[in-house]
Amino acid sequence: MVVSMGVTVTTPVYEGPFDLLLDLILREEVELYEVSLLTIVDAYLEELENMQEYDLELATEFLLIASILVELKTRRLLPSSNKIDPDDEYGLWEERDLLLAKLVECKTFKEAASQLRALSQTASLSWPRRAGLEDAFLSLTPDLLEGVSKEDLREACLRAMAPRPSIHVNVEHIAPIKATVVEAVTKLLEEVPKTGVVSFKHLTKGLTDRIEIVVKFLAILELYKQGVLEIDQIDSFGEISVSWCPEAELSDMDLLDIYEG
Amino acid sequence: MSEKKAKLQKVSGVEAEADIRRAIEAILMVAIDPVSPSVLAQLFEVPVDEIEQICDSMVDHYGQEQSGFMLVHIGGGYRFQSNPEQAQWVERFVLEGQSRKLTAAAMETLAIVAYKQPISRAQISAIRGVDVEGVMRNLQQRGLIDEVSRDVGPGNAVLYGTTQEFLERMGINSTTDLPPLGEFVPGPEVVEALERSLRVVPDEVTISSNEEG
Amino acid sequence: MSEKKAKLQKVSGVEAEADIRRAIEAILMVAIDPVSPSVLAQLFEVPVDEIEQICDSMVDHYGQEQSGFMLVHIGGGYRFQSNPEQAQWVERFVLEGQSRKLTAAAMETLAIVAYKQPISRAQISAIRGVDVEGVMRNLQQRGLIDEVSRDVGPGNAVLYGTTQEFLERMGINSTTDLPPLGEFVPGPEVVEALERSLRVVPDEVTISSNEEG
Repeated sequence: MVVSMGVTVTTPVYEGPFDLLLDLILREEVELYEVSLLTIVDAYLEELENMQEYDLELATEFLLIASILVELKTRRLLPSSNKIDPDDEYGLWEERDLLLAKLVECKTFKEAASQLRALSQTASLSWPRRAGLEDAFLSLTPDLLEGVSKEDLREACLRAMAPRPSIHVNVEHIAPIKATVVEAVTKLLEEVPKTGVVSFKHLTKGLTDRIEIVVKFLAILELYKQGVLEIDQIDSFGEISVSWCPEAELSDMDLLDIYEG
Repeated sequence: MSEKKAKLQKVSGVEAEADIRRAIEAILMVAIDPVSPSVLAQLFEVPVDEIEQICDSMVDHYGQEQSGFMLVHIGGGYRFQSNPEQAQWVERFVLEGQSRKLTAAAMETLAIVAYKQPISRAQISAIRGVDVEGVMRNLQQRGLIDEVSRDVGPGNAVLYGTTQEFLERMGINSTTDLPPLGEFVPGPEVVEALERSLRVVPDEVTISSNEEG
Repeated sequence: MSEKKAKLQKVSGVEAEADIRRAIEAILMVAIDPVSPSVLAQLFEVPVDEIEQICDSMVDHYGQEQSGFMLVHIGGGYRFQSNPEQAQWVERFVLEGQSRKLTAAAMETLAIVAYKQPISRAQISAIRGVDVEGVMRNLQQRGLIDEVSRDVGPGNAVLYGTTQEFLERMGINSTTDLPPLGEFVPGPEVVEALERSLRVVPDEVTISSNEEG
């Protein structure tokens, strides 16, 4: 996902991962454990398409949510072992409680933020007097440039003109990204035609990082959107099966372009 | 009252409260930022609480005057401002609009800083669930937040707090004037809805356990 | 008088002279420079002589008020200013209360003007990423910068430059004596931030080339 820097889009709908989660949960009354990830991902991809410009920050925020969801659902989506470790189960509950606490906290500050906005809107109806000193008093003011050297001035100018790093998009908070969607797409294109129908579980075998699983999942979705792959999930929490779509004639480079565009 | 007057006369040479009022009015006319009671107290050599008393009665006085301006206690000091009722006219006169609006993300981050200060960037990230570096920088550049101290713990993380500018933008005198955070905690029905949506379906756990056995 | 009121109602929608007075008070309280009657006349869609009549009666009113400020007709306009009777307190406030150092924001703004003059306020805002109105006014009041020309482009924005006083205070003959900015060398913090944000790229480049090959 190479995206030119400095492109930031504020969308009225999503501002953070928990917001997104809140929106999806509250607005669509989504039962997190009953809905397939696909629904959420689809809603998100749709949102992306509606955006004027691709927003990497939003995309990475989404990856974060997706990774949380995947982790929460991992045991169902990927019943890699029939045995359920009681510790794992306990861990799942703990995680759920943590997520709930975070959602409640997030909602609290969302409300607080809207209150602050209301306060600042009221305050903005009143302008302060800023006329400052009358001419008669100006001679009294101290020499503001006392002790300021030419070099100080130069440094201040350079400081002011330095590119502001705030525009950079930081994806580090997700995890050091070892896997990329492009890579995953490439791999899938090699793998799936050979294997025929294959389970998501199989495709993600050996992946330990949740982010890698998310990336693989997004890659499958992307190929699904392009009509290259077919996805089937019979039960809500059933196995996802992935198969090659015989009619597909999309070149690899086209697909890479999608992610580099 | 006569005792206080005598004291004022003696200490500062200012004849009476009315004189202090006039002097404060003149000073507020030329000041660019809110003038704190302590600055005035020093200037007139009068206890701060007396200054505050005088200023507060001035706030009331201008409030009753029904004039186009008012005196407000804001950002830890006093200043003259236009009456909000005249906003439509002032708006048309002042070419430059108020500073640009904050995004929802910025506002939320600002709220967290306001209520949890002093707070580190990592702590805010943990609450918002995303990295807040860009947003924090933006807020700092706008002068709404600033580094206030360092964490004593390992790493000595920079701790942030809100600024005087923040108070002025919110139209309040101090962060204690903010409505208590408890007012914003979602009601039980919302919490319940969230909880329900996160509920692990018991059936499945059962099935899985059966499989195990 | 009743005829005039009717006219005001008709022309401006402002109900009465008292309403105009309040609006004028609000505007004059926040205006930086004296406001000319013609500007007010345009704003309220009321004849200039009526505005002058209203303003002159306001001048009288504040004159009788015995307050710390007054309304004066000066420089072709009206403005509020401190009452000369309070000059001693204003002087003490200026000498004792004002900070003696330029703020970082003021310093940066001054530096940009010095190196990039002539430059408009909007251009400086764009560089600094924040509104610079207040800072610019302060620098202008202190005689360090001034309006030097107007942009020939649309809008004819006012362009600012540094003053003779600035040169004298800096001890230089001309702004060409300022050390050259040179090639911009970003600080370590900027480099780090950029590097971090670009970290994902190399991997992908490799993958893409592999794919091609």
